[in-house]
Amino acid sequence: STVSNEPAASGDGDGAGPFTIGISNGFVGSEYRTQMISDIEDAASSYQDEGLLEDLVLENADTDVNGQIQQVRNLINAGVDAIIADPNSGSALDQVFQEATDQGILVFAIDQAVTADSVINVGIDQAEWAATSAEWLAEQVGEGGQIVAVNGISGHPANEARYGAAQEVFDEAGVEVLTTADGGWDQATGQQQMGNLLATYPEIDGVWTQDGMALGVLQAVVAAGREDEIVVTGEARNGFLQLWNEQSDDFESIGVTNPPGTGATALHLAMAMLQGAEIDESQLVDGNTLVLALEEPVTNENLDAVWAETEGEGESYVLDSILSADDVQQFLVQD
Amino acid sequence: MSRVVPILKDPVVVAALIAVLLIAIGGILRPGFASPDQIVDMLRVASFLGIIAIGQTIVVLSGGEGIDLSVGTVATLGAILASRTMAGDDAMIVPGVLLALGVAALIGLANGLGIVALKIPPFVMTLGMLGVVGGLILVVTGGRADGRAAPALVSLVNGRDVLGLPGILIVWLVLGGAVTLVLRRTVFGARLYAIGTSREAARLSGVPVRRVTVSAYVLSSLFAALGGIAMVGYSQQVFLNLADDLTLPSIAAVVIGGTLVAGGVGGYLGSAVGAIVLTVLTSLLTTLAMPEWARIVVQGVVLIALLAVYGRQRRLRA
Amino acid sequence: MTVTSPLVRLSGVHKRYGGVQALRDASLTAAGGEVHGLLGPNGSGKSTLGKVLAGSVRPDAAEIVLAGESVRIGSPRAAARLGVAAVYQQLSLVPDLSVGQNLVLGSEPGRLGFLSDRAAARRVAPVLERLTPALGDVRFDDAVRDLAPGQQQLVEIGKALLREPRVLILDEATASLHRDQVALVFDIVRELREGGAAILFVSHRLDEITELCDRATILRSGVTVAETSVPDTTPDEIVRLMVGDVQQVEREHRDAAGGPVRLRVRGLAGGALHGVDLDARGGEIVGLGGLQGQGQSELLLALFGAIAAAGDVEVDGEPVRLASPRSAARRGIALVPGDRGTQGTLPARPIQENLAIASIAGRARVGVLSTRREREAAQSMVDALAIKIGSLADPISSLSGGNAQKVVFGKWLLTEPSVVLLDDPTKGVDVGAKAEIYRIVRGLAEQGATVVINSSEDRELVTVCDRVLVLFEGAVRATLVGDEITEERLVQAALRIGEGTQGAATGEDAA
Amino acid sequence: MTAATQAPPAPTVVDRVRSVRVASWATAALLVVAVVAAIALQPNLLTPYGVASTFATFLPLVLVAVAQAIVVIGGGLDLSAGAIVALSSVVAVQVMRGEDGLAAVGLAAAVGTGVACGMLNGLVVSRLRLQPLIATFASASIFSGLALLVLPTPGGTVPAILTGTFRQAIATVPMSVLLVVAVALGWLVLRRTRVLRHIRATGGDPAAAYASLVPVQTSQFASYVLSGAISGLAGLAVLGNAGSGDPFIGGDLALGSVAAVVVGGIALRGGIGSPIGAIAGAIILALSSTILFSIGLPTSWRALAAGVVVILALALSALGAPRRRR
Ligand SMILES: Nc1ncnc2c1ncn2[C@@H]1O[C@H](COP(=O)(O)OP(=O)(O)OP(=O)(O)O)[C@@H](O)[C@H]1O
Ligand SMILES: Nc1ncnc2c1ncn2[C@@H]1O[C@H](COP(=O)(O)OP(=O)(O)OP(=O)(O)O)[C@@H](O)[C@H]1O
Ligand SMILES: [Mg+2]
Ligand SMILES: [Mg+2]
Repeated sequence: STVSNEPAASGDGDGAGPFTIGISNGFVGSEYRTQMISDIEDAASSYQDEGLLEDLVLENADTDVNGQIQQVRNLINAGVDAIIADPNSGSALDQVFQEATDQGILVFAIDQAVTADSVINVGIDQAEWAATSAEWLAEQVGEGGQIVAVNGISGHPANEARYGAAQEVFDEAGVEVLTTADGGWDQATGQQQMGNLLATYPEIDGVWTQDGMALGVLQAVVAAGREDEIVVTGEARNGFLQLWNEQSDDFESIGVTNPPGTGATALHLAMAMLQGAEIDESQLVDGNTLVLALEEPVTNENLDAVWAETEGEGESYVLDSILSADDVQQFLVQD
Repeated sequence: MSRVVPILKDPVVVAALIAVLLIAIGGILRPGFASPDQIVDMLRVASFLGIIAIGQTIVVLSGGEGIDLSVGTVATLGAILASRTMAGDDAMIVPGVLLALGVAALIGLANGLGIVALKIPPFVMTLGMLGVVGGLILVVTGGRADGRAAPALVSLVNGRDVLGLPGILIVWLVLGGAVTLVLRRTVFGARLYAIGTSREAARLSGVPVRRVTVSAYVLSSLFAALGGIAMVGYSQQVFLNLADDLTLPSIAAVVIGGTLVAGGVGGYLGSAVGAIVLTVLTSLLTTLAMPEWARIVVQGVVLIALLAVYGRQRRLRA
Repeated sequence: MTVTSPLVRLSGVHKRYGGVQALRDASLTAAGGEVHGLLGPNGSGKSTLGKVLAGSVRPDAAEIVLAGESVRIGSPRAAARLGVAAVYQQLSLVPDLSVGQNLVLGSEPGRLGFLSDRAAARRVAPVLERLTPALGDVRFDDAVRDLAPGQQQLVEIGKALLREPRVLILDEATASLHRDQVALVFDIVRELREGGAAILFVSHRLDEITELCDRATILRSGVTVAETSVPDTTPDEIVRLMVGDVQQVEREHRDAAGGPVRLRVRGLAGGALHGVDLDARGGEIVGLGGLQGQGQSELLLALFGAIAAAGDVEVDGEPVRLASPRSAARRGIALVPGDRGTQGTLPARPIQENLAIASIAGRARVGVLSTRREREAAQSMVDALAIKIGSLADPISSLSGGNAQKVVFGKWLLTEPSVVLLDDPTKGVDVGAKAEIYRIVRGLAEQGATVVINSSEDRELVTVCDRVLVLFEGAVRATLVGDEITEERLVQAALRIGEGTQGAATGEDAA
Repeated sequence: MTAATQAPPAPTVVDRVRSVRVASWATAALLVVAVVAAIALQPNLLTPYGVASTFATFLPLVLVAVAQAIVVIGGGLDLSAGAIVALSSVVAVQVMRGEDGLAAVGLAAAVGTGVACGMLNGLVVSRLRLQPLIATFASASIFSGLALLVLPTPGGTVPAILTGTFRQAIATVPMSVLLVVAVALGWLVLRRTRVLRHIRATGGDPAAAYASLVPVQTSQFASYVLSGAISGLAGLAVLGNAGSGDPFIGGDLALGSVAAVVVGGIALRGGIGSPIGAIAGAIILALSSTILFSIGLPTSWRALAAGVVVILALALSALGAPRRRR
């Protein structure tokens, strides 16, 4: 064949650009992912204005792992210099990521860490994120308190990491988890599951839940008229903040930010590295993971301030944080 | 005695008994499960599936391998359109619902025309439509659904305002009753059963087969949208995949209710009971502390066992 | 012929389908080297009894003795192992497979699970060759779905022959065959008889019974009522045994009715039709004759808008759009189609719905039905046509052929049609029901309707028609009127046109 | 010879509701268009990596489409195919433990798991006589749950010999291409077997097949077992692409394979078509997503476009159906 064998001609390192960056996202059915993509697009536009970024190629569709493998291969064939992926699996994309890095393409995994060592994971520590709200809940219900947990999807690595950390916290604090249920990170399912749990576990003091389901869980608790007796962990999303705001002042909750802006942060990293910067190996956890610091959680203390700031963003807005091009320098070795 | 046995062979009766049995088991294992409040709660949740299953029943009855795999996303789209229009304002309920129904009708029309005019098998036509509607949702919302149910809709679903029952149960009852009457007591119903039994014989009896078929798919989309709107009354805020997962359960509800997958035999009462059985089963599995994998397996096993009781097809050797 | 040691003995056979007791204590005994007729009215259980022996029906009780040995027949495969083969009333060919593949189906030659097409071709060659005079140029690789019904029927017979059966059941296997084809089948049956096989032969055509059968068992309502030696029994006697005392239908026709032309057809063409012209008056019964498959059924379907065709059709001077059965029905046209099972009835639905469906919109107010009016309308037809039913709510599949056919008639009578098209209306209908159907047809004509009737039986045309149009290759080539309508003349007309001597038949030449 | 024997088919079969049949030319034309368009828009597909990776990507869907085709030809449907892929892949990962030496054991385990799943489906459909659509929807739930039990959270390593397979080439032809060709050849062998003939007859008309001495129940059972075995192989193909196990893998494969089967000219009512068409159908559908990606449609419109393309492909296939002879 006459076509070049090396689609990613520039390779990594001191290329002069302009560069092409590919995005692979295998799930579009959530506002979180939409915000993630639009954060990336916003960040990219300034590089495009500068002429450093030629093209941002988006592979963004609902698909399964096989489909995402095809997405990544499409990006490789399109000749991108770097790939930022929100992977559908923590391990099943390793092979295709390896194919990409073998061809000199930089690969970043956001939101969900992957096990391939050639990939740089960028994101918050899910365990720490979960432990923060779990500690708060444990404090609220106290030793001997009885709670239930509404989880995401059993077996999903993020879910396992989160619930594992939360469980540890509860064990230490002497909090008893009566049962768990899967809400599939789906608000309405979370609401249904919580309704069932409320009926059959009348004695509970609190609920630990995560991402996307807290609103549904709280609605179920409010519908049962038990928001004053049952403590619910919340989430840092406008929809939840609004309902939180509508409750009486006695109602307490916590929302820990899981920023969709990680993708934009990764884009800044990618641009810097494509221009020749090297990652500071000493900052990597487990050899390939950059852990981003958590934002201050939303609690009753700062709720009014936060709400005033985000109210205008629409109900599906997720509290966000994006590291700027300057901020990401902290992770790089300058030469 | 001789009268009891045939009744026990009626799928609707069997399904209803199974629902009662599941509630009883739940009540023994976890006392709160059989409490009136919890039962009302489960019925409330069953109503969304139940309303969507109305359309699915009509489509399955229409025969010709009739099935609608797009009901879940159509329900989501209906919920999104309605709730974006109402944006938490009671005055906008009617426009919101009408918009959702209008768009749903067009989708149903496209399904029906694809099936009768382009002769695409219903399974794959509606599978393709599932993708189209999913895409439409992204185009309409730009990936952020941002809609809020009007308070009146919320209290219809979440309140207990009518004789201590949620209004949505009354709505469900009325819709179910109406559709049962339509199936049994109208020209459309008679023609629907006719085309479901034999397209050719129906055509040669002067039945407008294509028109009835298309109507079935339009109705299916309309009821799906209604189910989606009811669901957003429950969740209050809309999100991108609100009702997507209700498609296969809606088919399961129809089959558990004794409607023949080949068409022409069955009715809505069974599907309604089927929706209740499925909801109660899911709830029961939630409240029993067991690992998630076991819940998933048990769900499948119970479904097969349920169908094995009476959902069996004819023997080859009569 | 004396039965020394019977080859087949069925006794105490009981079978109930839901509410229908199809067989109650039925029995049958047939010897090797005998063609044994199995007779009875529609729904008397002939097919069911045959299927019990062939293993495809599960009897509630049965004792089967084959060649002196008591056997259980649990499946068609078990029957085949015992040397029993059957040709069912309902064809059991797989339309997507070829002729050859169908012939060897279930016993394909091959090794280690792999098929050998060559061995299969070798095996079926003699049978195909034996059938060629009737089957025509049909090859191993031809698709079964493309064959004419008669050819399919012959392939079905070939399939049974390939099994070299000791016992062969032919259940109305000749119903869709033409005269010459029937003759070949009879030859084959006689050869099998010479070879010592027992043949169970089911037919509603008395002439076939008398021509072929040695002995006969007669069923009525699932009970064996008689066993007789056929050569020693007169046809009238046989009919009496079958249905009790029923008047044989007498030929009856009137002179051409006066009055204006009701149905007028000019240049109807499309598919198998090549320009049909036709005029029929109110009160007239017009038959369609000729060899089978010359466009008779297509003509009826085209007039009913059920298949695509072009041409001018008028009813009472008003043009009819040939767009759909619906538009035809609105102009007062009705069709009783040829295939009752797939075209005439809605099998799983109640009798009432089957009767009501064609006229349902007329009885509804804003689309809503009145249960009372529906029931009354259905009951009026049940009474008028003397349809034997349990309850109006029973599914139509619980009725026997003749009664189901009356329901199809009733469905259209409720629309008060002015033109009634009948496609082989008594196919597979027993003698008693046949007479009643003829009575219905005459009644229709007397009330002023125009009736156009196609029949696979010449005698039927002779019995009911005022005028017969003889079709050849999709056009009317000759007309017989009044006393000219005899079986001989019909056969003559059909054949002589086929030989190319057009218009040789007497009567006005419609071409 | 009599005139009657040459008679055209009588109208009893005329105008029966036409079953949708896809002419093979429609499938072939779609395939050509898809391949040409994909290459024109994405010339890198012709690089050795492009060819090898593209075929490697196709392989799981191709295999599942063949598996689905066999069941559909037999008059059934398998909504559990994706779950079978997931279960057999995690079982294989667990038994291989990343060791090359255990690859053969993994192969056996994957196929064995697929066969076991197929047996369950086959029993439920043929013996319990449940409607295939709903029965396999239920059994999919069972298989998914078991996959979660076998591998509670994604991980495990796939032996290098397996992941490397797709990168190898034999006489410059990539292994993944050879595997797709091998699947097609495998079918050509399989179709000559008695069991496949019986499966086809059963799908064409079960009552007629039963009366013609075809062991109908056994044939139905066999179609699911065969299909399960092939889905098990697809599980391995998925592992080769993924490099590790994931209990949620393969979610889209079941419905995708049904679409592929129809685009490939196989009637859902059974009895008609060939898995070769299904292979083409799978490739057409997979390429269409590459094409949509390459033409640079705005992302929010891409899902809509993808849905429309699928419907168009189905419509084109249906329009290409041969008219029934009169
Ligand atoms: N599969 C079935 N389900 C229900 N009833 C049936 C079935 N098959 C036959 N019957 C009923 O059993 C009775 C006997 O039917 P059978 O077909 O044996 O009669 P037959 O003598 O062959 O009639 P025909 O002359 O019309 O062919 C009829 O009342 C018929 O309606
Ligand atoms: N040839 C026969 N002689 C006597 N009784 C029979 C015969 N064939 C079937 N039966 C009776 O019919 C009933 C059911 O038939 P059969 O034995 O075929 O059922 P089965 O084999 O249990 O069912 P399946 O074929 O579905 O496994 C039994 O009560 C049996 O006694
Ligand atoms: Mg019969
Ligand atoms: Mg008959």
